[in-house]
This record gives sequence, structure tokens and C-alpha cells, in this order.
Amino acid sequence: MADALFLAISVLTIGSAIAALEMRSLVYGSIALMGTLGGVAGFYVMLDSPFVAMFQLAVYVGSIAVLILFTVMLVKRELIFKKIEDPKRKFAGIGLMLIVILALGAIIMDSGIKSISTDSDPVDFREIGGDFLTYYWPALVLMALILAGSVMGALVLARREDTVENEQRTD
Amino acid sequence: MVEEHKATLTYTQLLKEDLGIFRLVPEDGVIPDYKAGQFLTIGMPVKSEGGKVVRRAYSIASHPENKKFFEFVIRWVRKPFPGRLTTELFNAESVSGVDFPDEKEIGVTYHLGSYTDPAYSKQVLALATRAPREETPNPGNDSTKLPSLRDMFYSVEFHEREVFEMLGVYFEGHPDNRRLLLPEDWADLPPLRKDFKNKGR
Amino acid sequence: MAEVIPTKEMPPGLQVENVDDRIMTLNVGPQHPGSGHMRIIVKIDGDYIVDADPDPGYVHRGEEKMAEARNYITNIPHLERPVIHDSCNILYPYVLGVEDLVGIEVPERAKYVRVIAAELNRCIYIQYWLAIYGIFLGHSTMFMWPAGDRELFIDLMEKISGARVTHAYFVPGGVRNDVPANFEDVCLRQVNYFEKRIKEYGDIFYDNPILKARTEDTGVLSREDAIRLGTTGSVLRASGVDYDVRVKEPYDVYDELDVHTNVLKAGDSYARSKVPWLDMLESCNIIRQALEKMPKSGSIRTKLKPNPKGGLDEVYRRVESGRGAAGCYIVSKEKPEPYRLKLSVGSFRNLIALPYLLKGEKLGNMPAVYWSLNYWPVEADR
Amino acid sequence: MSVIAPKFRLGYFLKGIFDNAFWILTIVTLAGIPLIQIVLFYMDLPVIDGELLTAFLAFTWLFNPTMQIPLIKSLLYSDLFRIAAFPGFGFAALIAAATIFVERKMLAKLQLRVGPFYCGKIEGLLQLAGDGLKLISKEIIIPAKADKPLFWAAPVLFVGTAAAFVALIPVAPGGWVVADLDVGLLAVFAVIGFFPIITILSAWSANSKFPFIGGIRALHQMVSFEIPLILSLLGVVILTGTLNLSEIVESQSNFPWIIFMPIGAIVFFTAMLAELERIPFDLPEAESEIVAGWLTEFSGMMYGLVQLGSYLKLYAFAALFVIIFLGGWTGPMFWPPLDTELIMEGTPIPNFKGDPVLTVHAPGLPLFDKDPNEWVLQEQGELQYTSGQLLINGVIWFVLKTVAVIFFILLPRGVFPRIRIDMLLHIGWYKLIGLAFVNIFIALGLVYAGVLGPGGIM
Amino acid sequence: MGTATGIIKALNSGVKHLAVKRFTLRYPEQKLKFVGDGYQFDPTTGVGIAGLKGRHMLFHDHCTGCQLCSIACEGVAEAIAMVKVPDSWGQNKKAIMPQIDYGKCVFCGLCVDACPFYALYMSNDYELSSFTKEGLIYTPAQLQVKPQVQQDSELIIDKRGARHG
Amino acid sequence: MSNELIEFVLVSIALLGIGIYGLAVKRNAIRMLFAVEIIVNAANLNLVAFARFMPHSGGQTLALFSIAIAAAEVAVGLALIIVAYRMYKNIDIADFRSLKG
Repeated sequence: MADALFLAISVLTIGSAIAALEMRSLVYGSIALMGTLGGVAGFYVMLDSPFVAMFQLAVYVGSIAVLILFTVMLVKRELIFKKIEDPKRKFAGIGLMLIVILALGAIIMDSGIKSISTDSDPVDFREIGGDFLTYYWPALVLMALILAGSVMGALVLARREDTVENEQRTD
Repeated sequence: MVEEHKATLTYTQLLKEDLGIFRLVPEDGVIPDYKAGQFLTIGMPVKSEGGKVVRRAYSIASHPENKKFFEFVIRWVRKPFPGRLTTELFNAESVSGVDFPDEKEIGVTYHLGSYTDPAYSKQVLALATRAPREETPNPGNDSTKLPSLRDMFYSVEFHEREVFEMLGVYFEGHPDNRRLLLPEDWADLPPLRKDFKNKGR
Repeated sequence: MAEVIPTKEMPPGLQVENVDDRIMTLNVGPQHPGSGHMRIIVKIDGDYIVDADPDPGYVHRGEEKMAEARNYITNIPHLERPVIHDSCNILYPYVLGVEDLVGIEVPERAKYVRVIAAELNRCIYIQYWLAIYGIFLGHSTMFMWPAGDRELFIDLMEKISGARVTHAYFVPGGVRNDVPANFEDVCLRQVNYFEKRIKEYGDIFYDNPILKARTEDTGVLSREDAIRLGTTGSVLRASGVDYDVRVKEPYDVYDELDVHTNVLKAGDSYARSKVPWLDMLESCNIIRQALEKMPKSGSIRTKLKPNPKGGLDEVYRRVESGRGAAGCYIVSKEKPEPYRLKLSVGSFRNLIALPYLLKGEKLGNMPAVYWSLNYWPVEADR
Repeated sequence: MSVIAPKFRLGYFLKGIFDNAFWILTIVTLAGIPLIQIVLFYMDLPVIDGELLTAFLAFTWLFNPTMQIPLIKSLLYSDLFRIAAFPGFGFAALIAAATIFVERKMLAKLQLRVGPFYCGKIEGLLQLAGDGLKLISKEIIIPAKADKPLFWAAPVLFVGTAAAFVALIPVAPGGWVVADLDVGLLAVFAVIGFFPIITILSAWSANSKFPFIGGIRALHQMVSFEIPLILSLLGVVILTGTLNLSEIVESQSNFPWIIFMPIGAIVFFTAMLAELERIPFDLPEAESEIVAGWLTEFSGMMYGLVQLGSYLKLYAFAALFVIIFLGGWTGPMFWPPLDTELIMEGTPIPNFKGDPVLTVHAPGLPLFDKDPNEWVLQEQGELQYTSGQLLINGVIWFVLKTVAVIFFILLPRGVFPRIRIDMLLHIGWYKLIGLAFVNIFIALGLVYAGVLGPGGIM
Repeated sequence: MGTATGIIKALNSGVKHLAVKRFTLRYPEQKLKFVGDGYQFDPTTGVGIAGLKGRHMLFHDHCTGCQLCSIACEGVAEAIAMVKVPDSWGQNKKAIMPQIDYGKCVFCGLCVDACPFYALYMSNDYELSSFTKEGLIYTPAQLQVKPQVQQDSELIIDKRGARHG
Repeated sequence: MSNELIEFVLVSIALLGIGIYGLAVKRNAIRMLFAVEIIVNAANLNLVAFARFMPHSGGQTLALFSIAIAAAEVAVGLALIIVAYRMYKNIDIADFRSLKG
């Protein structure tokens, strides 16, 4: 049963990843990307780490997908269908992809992780919380600063040029 | 800049006991260019005041393109109004066009009131003028034209649009001479002219 | 058509250079829950309205043209059609004008009955208006309460005239019929009850902090602009101009009654919506005074000749209706029909303020500003 | 004189009904029964009295009166029942339907009118059923240039997401919840995050201006109010130290958290109103500005599905408020506990000679029936309750509290006007987030002072 | 704090009204009571008598067939047509009487004012709807029938609000 | 736990390959952002998988960090795309030539 589930989720993940890049419409592409992200969340559930899975859903689907959709709708619609793609480049890309997959796959299959399996209990998410507050606290603070800075930067970038004039108007 | 001319009274018609039409022709015969809403100061020696020349300002009612005479519609005011007409104080109560097919003219009457002046606010001032009328109207492109009063009384904007579509009087200087109430593809006569017949009646 | 392309003045800061993809044109109406029987072509940039162009005329029926084919009496049921909620007040200037033309006197009792009927009708209209103002702002209770309490006044008008909305009650020379026997008691009782009721409106609507935050400082019409645009009625009085035809140029018996003019200074949507509310209280006050001073018996109608004719004359009379000054301009040419009849109504005069006020507002303010102008599309179209 | 429809013929009417019945029967026999068989084949089947309950066995037992009770019991503990009926979809849909009825009648009462009155004879009870029938029978109109797959999918996805939200809500002690996750609260946030996407997708796919403006507004509103929503619940998480909703409820057996965190409750309630698009925050559906917002182009049952989803969402949010701040199902018991022996052993009924021949268990089968495998008596002080009693008591308290919260969600609709979008965003970003942080600091203060939390009373 | 008190005041007002009696008139079960018998013209004072302006009533023994009602209606609605009646009356030699089309009538009552013989007045009957256009045309024989109108409800104002009882 | 580590690693490699393909082929800025997201997710999957099979909380912690930073990255990236769209009226990175200096 679990194997069938694993197969289904991997097909969903990889298929929607390909669809995300290859769909003609960008909106459908973003929906397919949501499928990929949801599939990865499914893998996390299978790996007994529901905390990360829910975090993935909440962050990726709840905010990043919304951002992407919003951007896609902001840019003009005709551009979405404009397809500038070089067939040569496409074949080169496929070749590169195959090389990466084959090389990395060969290396991995050769290495010793092939037979690793475990019977130990999964990590409780309370431990993660503990880690965050004890060992990783400087990283946590740094991440908070990075997040705040990046969001502010994004706001400043995406601000409309005439906002200053608007403020003058309200004065 | 004030010029004095002598003029003769050529025509009077008493409409009511206190309202009359007077036409003046200057003795040198030249009518200067003027716009609607401008006025003329008329002075007359009054016997009861010992022959002193009393000057009063009267609005010109005739059309600016009319180069034959000045026409005035003068009402005898029983209670004297104070002083002057201030354009700021007046607002258009209504602007109504009346079609006079017999006289080949279209009259436009501005009813003006005041909100701030306590004396004027009790009354409504009627300002009447006329424009030539054509049998086959082509609104905007024929001689049925009047200068717009919008620059003076801003509130006449929509009223003049209505008169334009209902009677075909084109208001020169009005920035927005468009249809207001009628549909955009109205191809019949302007409906308030007398030769537009009510269907079914 | 040789039309001049309109160039509207824009508030500073909203001039838009590239119009291609930022501006969205919305057709608000005529089948839009927030428009009434008209269309407003709104151009928005983000949430700001950069241009608004009202397009009335969807219910234009040519009352003025039709009136030229009917005599002075048969015009009565037709002229009240533009505002059936305020039918007495829209008929009032016409009746006064015809009385001037024909030259008849109105009995004293009829004048009082007319004043009472006009004030009752003003309450009916304002409650209807208030109901729609409530639902425009998403306050469904304010839709239902005035619509229900309106029944008090409709019942009274029905007792007087026999019809619930289209009364056809005023005629040149007086009124159509006498009031019923115990009308004074019933009227006093219902008016007193309504005065209690109107305070509840204040609790739930006018003192509501959300409503205040929403409508205060939106669509501000300054005193000078209100005069310059020629607005009238509650819009004018909300901008701080003390003007009411009932006080300034009293008709019938308004000069014998103590009429108080409600004036607010702010000139925003909130003030414009509050003035009619205060007007209703004032109407109750006037009704009470008129009931007191009314002669208990007497004639209520001077008989007219059949097919009365006006002289070669023109007349302009005006009254204060629920939406502001309502005037009637009649040109008569010695015929039983008017040669030209022009209704000058408050809605049409206030319409000019709509594009002026909407420019630079937020889209969310559009219903609040639009309906606070006391605009009744059917009346403006006539 | 008064004929309802002059062209009405009884024969045609009956013929129409028979036609429909014929086709329904045909479809059921040809497709439905095999489908049921297949489902039954793949289900995890329970073992009853040492026998594996197969589909065939179930059908034969249906006609055996003595075996019906075990069958019903096994059905009660199956996953299907939990998802479709009791703590899941059916229960929520029932409360949602009751909510619609209460909303209509209460608003009508507040606005001095009658409300639905004729349909269903008693105060318009069946009005909702009538409306549902109308919506089903209406034609579904899709705009010509709409993006059809997304447009069709949006209402279904909306209901699905709302049902997933409902599945996370525990309603009674003993694990009466569809999905009992350790990270239940985080899962709730993950599910809430789906709503804006569905909204914006449906708004975009309609290819119309008013839905698009409504969708953008809904997006702004939901995204900006998710943050205070999450922050306002963190105080409770800090104090209880768990994300499991059932454990959060059990931590409130002495007092509900609203006593210590009224600010958090107010923030959560306000954010909840905004997430639910209820007045005064119903900007996405502001009908006087943007016809019906993102619902403008929906018609027929698509509109009905969206409404169903939004009322399910309403129930789920109210239940979440009850679980987190009002103590969920905890409350005093309504009746004294049953005798232990009565439940464990049953009551022996003697025959006329006085010999016990038949043992009858407590009434109210199967809730009070003994089942040594699943039912364990729980102790509360000296009194002992069966879990069936606890279940009923818990559900009653839960429903009472939820209805009270729903009342307060509905009440603003009659009292407040709609606010403007910039005011809404201002409230969300400036006031509510600040208040939520105040709430978190209160919780942290209580923890560090040792009053509550892991080191305190708990 | 003004905001908070305002919100509480509004909520209080809303909750208070849950106990106020409903205003709605349940129309087919309850019917409003009107003044008098109907709108008619009083010959003694020369003015009308208040009452509901509903369907007309025609007194055949007063009607002279003078067509004044039809002329009065001409400019308003053109709802009145004069038709032949089979039986003849002494005062009505032409044997024509008004027939009223309620699809056009605006219930203004000018025809009642115009009738010099007080043959026409308006009754309290206002339930005139019909499924066909022909059903709205009332012949003189139909207009003669006095309507059976049952009205009982009146506006009651007491401490629990105004309502129709 | 019936699955083995190698399966997750293989899925992760496949995702990585797709991401590299997207980065190499696509010239649409938003598509490239998609590819980056896919690569980040592949890495996260590896992190969590290894953390599960050699039980240690570090992997999940790192994955959480990674998710949070990815959110920030997407926000900044989309803002950049919007700015570029406003300047060039296009989102094809081949058109962003003047950015080269």
C-alpha cells in the first residue's frame, strides 16, 4: 500500500514539475508548481515529519503560490502565450538534464546508501523547537532579519513610481 | 474705456403690465461685438429728479450676431434690488429652451437665483435670450447657436447640455456639448421642438 | 456630431501618462446593484477613480413634451410620475404656477392640508432614500427599518388621498378631498411614535463608528464649490449654506410656521446623509404645528372652470422638495394646454456634483458619495 | 379565477416524475450497485464476533435482527462514517444549514420583518431545501471567454478545502475527529492558506472585471488577516505546549483560555470575521461597488457549492474559536453516571420462574453498550462515566458553544455597515498585529512568572 | 474610546430589537383597514371624500352616458371606453356606459371628479390581478357589483413598537 | 517505514535534473523562478529524508530554514520581475540587455 502511495506521489511530483515548466499558460504552470510543492509535502508526511510538511504547505501554498499567481496576473496576458524557445537550446537542456540525472544516479547507486533503512522512532517536532531556541538561535535571529529585510526590499522594489505623488495629493 | 453713444428707441412691446421688450438702435448704426451676458448702461434724463441723467445697467437679450439693434427684456421692479449683479453669487435654477416656430426663433431662459445674498435669495431672476431657428435642424452645425454661460455660471453645464439635445441649440464655448438624456444614436428631430409630434396622440 | 472631447481637470498627482494597462474602465450600471437607473462610466487606477462620467437618461420619458399635449388638469397624474415617493412635492410647483396663471385663490384650510401632505411626502421620500443609502453601505438593517417605518406615513397619506404612492392629490385651487374625521389624532400619534423611532436610527446607523469612519472626509464639497456648482437641498445645506426655499421664499402657509433650517458645516458624505435625517425631525415638527394651526373646518377647494386657460404669460414657481428646490416653468399661450412646461428638479441640479466629487476618490467610496447626493435617477431624467 | 398555472396537467407532471425515477433506478442498478461492491471489496473490513465482515456477510446480516446492532456499531467506528457523517462533513453541513436558518430568522427579527415564512409551514423551516432545489435546477451559465477548467474546478475545490478544514475539528472526547494530527493547528493554517488561491483562481478564470477586483480584494484581505490569525493563537500554543487540538481542549478542563487571553480572543474573532468575508468585512462581495465580487459570474449550483463551502468554513472557524478559547466540549455533566455493573454486565431479566435468561445492556445502544475492546470507563473524581455519556455530553456542550459563537458572527451583519478596503488593511496590519503581539507577551509573561504553562498550575 | 462605546451602543440597539414586535403585514391573511367606503365625489361640499382609490363602482341608474368620464380619462390613461349595454334606462337613451381597462388605469380618480351625476365612485377593492389581459377589462355589468372586501388590520402603536394587528 | 532512503534520493535527483533543465532552457523569468523553486525543494527533500534515516533533528531544522529563506527569495525575485516588467514591458530575460551595464 505504501509503495503504491509513494509511486503515486512521485509521479504527481515529477509530472507536475515538468508541467510547471512546459505548460503554455503561466497560470496553469503555477498551479502545476503548486502540485509539485504539495507532492514534496506528501513526501515529508511519508518521512514522518508532519511539522515540516505542514510548514511547507502553509508557506509555499499559502504565500508563495499566491505571490506567483499575483505576479502572473499583474504582467500582461499576451506575454504569457509568447513562446520564445530555441529547439537547439531545448535539446541541449534535455541532454544536460539526462547527464546530471545519470551521473548523480550512478554515483548514488554505487554508494552505500542503497541499503539504508531504519527502524528508529522519528524525530518529534518538539525537539526541532528546542533546537531552534538553543543551538540555532543565532541563525534564527539572522533568518528573521533576512526575512524582514527581503520583504522590505521587495516592497520598496515593487512600489509604484507615482506613490510619492499620491502622498502629496492626500496632503 | 467707456464710450457714450446716443441711441433711439425703435420698438416696444408690452408683454405684461410690468414686462416689456425694448429695441435700441445706436445713432451711428454700429453695433459692437459682444458676448451673451454682457450688459449696457443706459442713461436717461428723468424729469422727476430734475432732468438728471440716471444710469442703469441692462442685460442685452438679443443674439450677438444680430447687428441691427439691441434688444432688452426689462421688467419693472417694484422693490428696488440692491446694486450690482455678482456672478459669483448666482446659480442656475433651470435653463429652459422654448421653441417659437412662428417667430422662427428659439428662446432660452435662464432662471438664476442666489444662495448668499439675502435680498436676491428671495427671488429668481429670469434671463431670456433667443437664437435663430432653422427648419431642418442639424444640431451643432447650423445657425442655432448661443454663447455658453458656463464660464460665468458653472452650474449651467448640464442644463445647457440638456437644452442642446432637446432643442438643438449649440452653446459655443461649452466644453462638453454631448448628449445627456437621449440615446447616442438618436437620429430624429430634437424632441422638444414643436414640429416633433408625439406619436400616438 | 461635432462634439468637443471633454477635458476634465484632474486632482494633482493623478495625471496618468501611459493609459494602456493601468486604467480599468468600469461600467457601473444600469444593471448594477449600486447605480440605480443610470450608468456611471468609472475609470479606475488601482483603487482610485481617475474619471467618472454620469450617463443618465435610461428612464427618460419626455414628461415635458407629453405635458404640452394635455390640459392643466390631466397633467396632474402624469407630472407626479418622476418621483412617485415624493409625488406631492413634485406636483407642488406646478400647482402653484397654474394658480398664478389662472388667478385663483386657495382656501386657508387647503393650504394647511397641502403643507401637511407635502411634509408627509418628504418623510416618505427621505425614508426610502435612507433605506437605499443603508444598503449601499452594506447596512441591511438600515434598509429594513426605514422601509418599514415608511408605512406609518404611507398609511397617513392613504387616509388623506386614497392612494399609497401616486396620490394625485393637489389640484389648482386646493386639494382633491378633505381629510377624514379623526385624522388629527391619528397623525399626531404616528408622528410622535416616529420621533421616538428616529433616535434608534441614530444609535445603529448615524452614531455607528464604522459608518463615521467610512463616510467622514469622503467626497468633501466645500461651501464655495457647493454654490459654484449650483447644488441644492441637503447637499447645499450640508456644505454650510443656509438656504431653504420654505424659509427664503415661503409659499402657502410656511411663513406662518416656524421652520428651522438644518445646516451642517462639514460638506462630506456623512453630513450630506445626516441633513435629511434632521429634516425628517423638522418635518414632524412642522406637521405638528400645522395640525395645531389648521382651521377645523372650511372649504378646501376653489372650483375651477372646466378647461382653465392661462393668459399670454410665463411663470416660474419653486418649492423645497425632498431633494432640494423643485421649480416649474410654465409658458402659457391662452390655451388649455401649457405651451412649454419645464421641471427643474433637485436631482438634475445635484448630478453635476457627481463627476466633480468622484474624481480622486477611492472606488469603495463611490456608493457613499453617489447616493449621498440625494439623487433620484427617475426624477433627473423626467 | 385563481389558477396557479393554467397549462398544468397532472398527467404530464406524473409522467415527468416517473421518467426521472426510471432513469435514476436504471443508473443505480447499472452503476451504483457494482460501485458499492467494489468499494466494499477494497475497504478494511472489521471483525465482528470473530467473523470477517465481508460485503456478502453485511448484506445477509442486514436481514438478521440480532446481527444488526453489531453491524451498526462497526459502521459507527468506520472511517467512512467519521468522514461523511458524524464529526465530519454531515455534522458540519447540518450545523451550516441550521446556521443559515438562524441567520435568516434572526436578521429578520432584528430588522422587524418575518423572514422565510411559508416554505415548510413552520416558520419557513424548509426554505433552505427549497433554495437548494432551485439552485440545482437552475442553468449554469459560464462566461464565453472564461477559463473553463479552472472555472469549473473552483467551487468544488472550495467545498473540498472547507471539508478538509472541518475534518481537523475534534468535537468530543475520545478522539472524535476525522484527522487527529499532532500538528493539528499547523494543519489548520495550511488549509486556510488554500482559500485565497482558490478565490483568486476563480476570479481570474471568470475573465470579467468585477470578479477580478473582488478576487484581488479577497486576496489582500485573506493574506493580510492570516498573520494576526496565526499570531493570536500562538499565546495558547505557548501556554499548552502542544499543537494537537484535542490536547488543547483537554488543557482547559479547569478554565477556558479566554479568561487569560481576552485580547487574543478579540483579535482572533476579528480576523475570523475577515477571513469569512462576513459583514463588516465583506468587501469581496460588496454589492454596491463590485456587483457580487468574485461570485459574480457563478450561477446555479456552482454558486450553491461556494455558499455551502463558505458556511462550512464558518462552522469550522466558530468551532476553532470554541476549541481554542472556550474550552471545547468541556463542561459540567448533564446527568449522573450509570452504574458500572449495569454497563459492564448488563441487566439480567428473569423469566416467570425467576431464572435470569436474558441479559439486556443499558439502553441507548450502541453508545452505552459494553465493548471491552474500545470502550473504557473514565474516572472523574469518584463518579464514573461511560465514554458514551461523555460523548453525548461533550457534543452538547460543543454545539451550544459553537452556536453561541456563530450568533456573534452573525450579529454584526445586522448592526454594522461595510468598511472600506484601505481601512480594513489598516486594521489588519497596524492594530490587530500589534494586539496579537501584546497577547503573546502576556502569555510569555504568564509562562515565565510560573503562573501557567508547563511550570504553573498545569 | 468613542469607537468602543459607539460599537456597544449599536450592538445594544440591535439586540434590543430582537424583542420588538414585527412590523410586517402578512398580506393574504391580514388586510389593511381603510377609511370609508371608497373615493367618491360629495355633491354638497363640492370636494371628494377620502377613501381608497380602488376598482370603480358604477351606478347604472345614475349613469346618463354623457362620456365625461371618458373625456377626462383621455389625457391621462385612455382606460375608459363607452360600450353599449343591452338594457335601456330612462336617463340613458343612448344606452352606453363606461367600460374600464385596468391594464391602463392609473387610479387617479379624475373620472370620479368629472362625473356630474355621481354615478361613478371608487371602491375598496384592489385585488384586480388576472392572468389574461382580457380579464382586466371590466364591463359595466362587472362594475356594478359591489365588492366583498374583508379588512381587519389596523396600525397599533404600543410599548413594543408599531405593528399591524 | 516501508520505504528506503534511496527512493527519496532518486526522486530528489529527478527533481534536480528537471530544475536544471528549466534553468538552462527557459528564458521566461517567472519560469526560471519555478525551476529554482524545484531545485530548492529537491534539496529540502534530501535534507528531510536523510534526517529521517539517521535520526537527528538537524535535517528538519535546516529544511525549515531553507523553506523560510526560499519564501524571502521568491518575494524579492518576483519584485524584481515586476520592476523589470515595468521597465521593459517584457519578462523575457533575453530582453533585459541593458542590465549588463
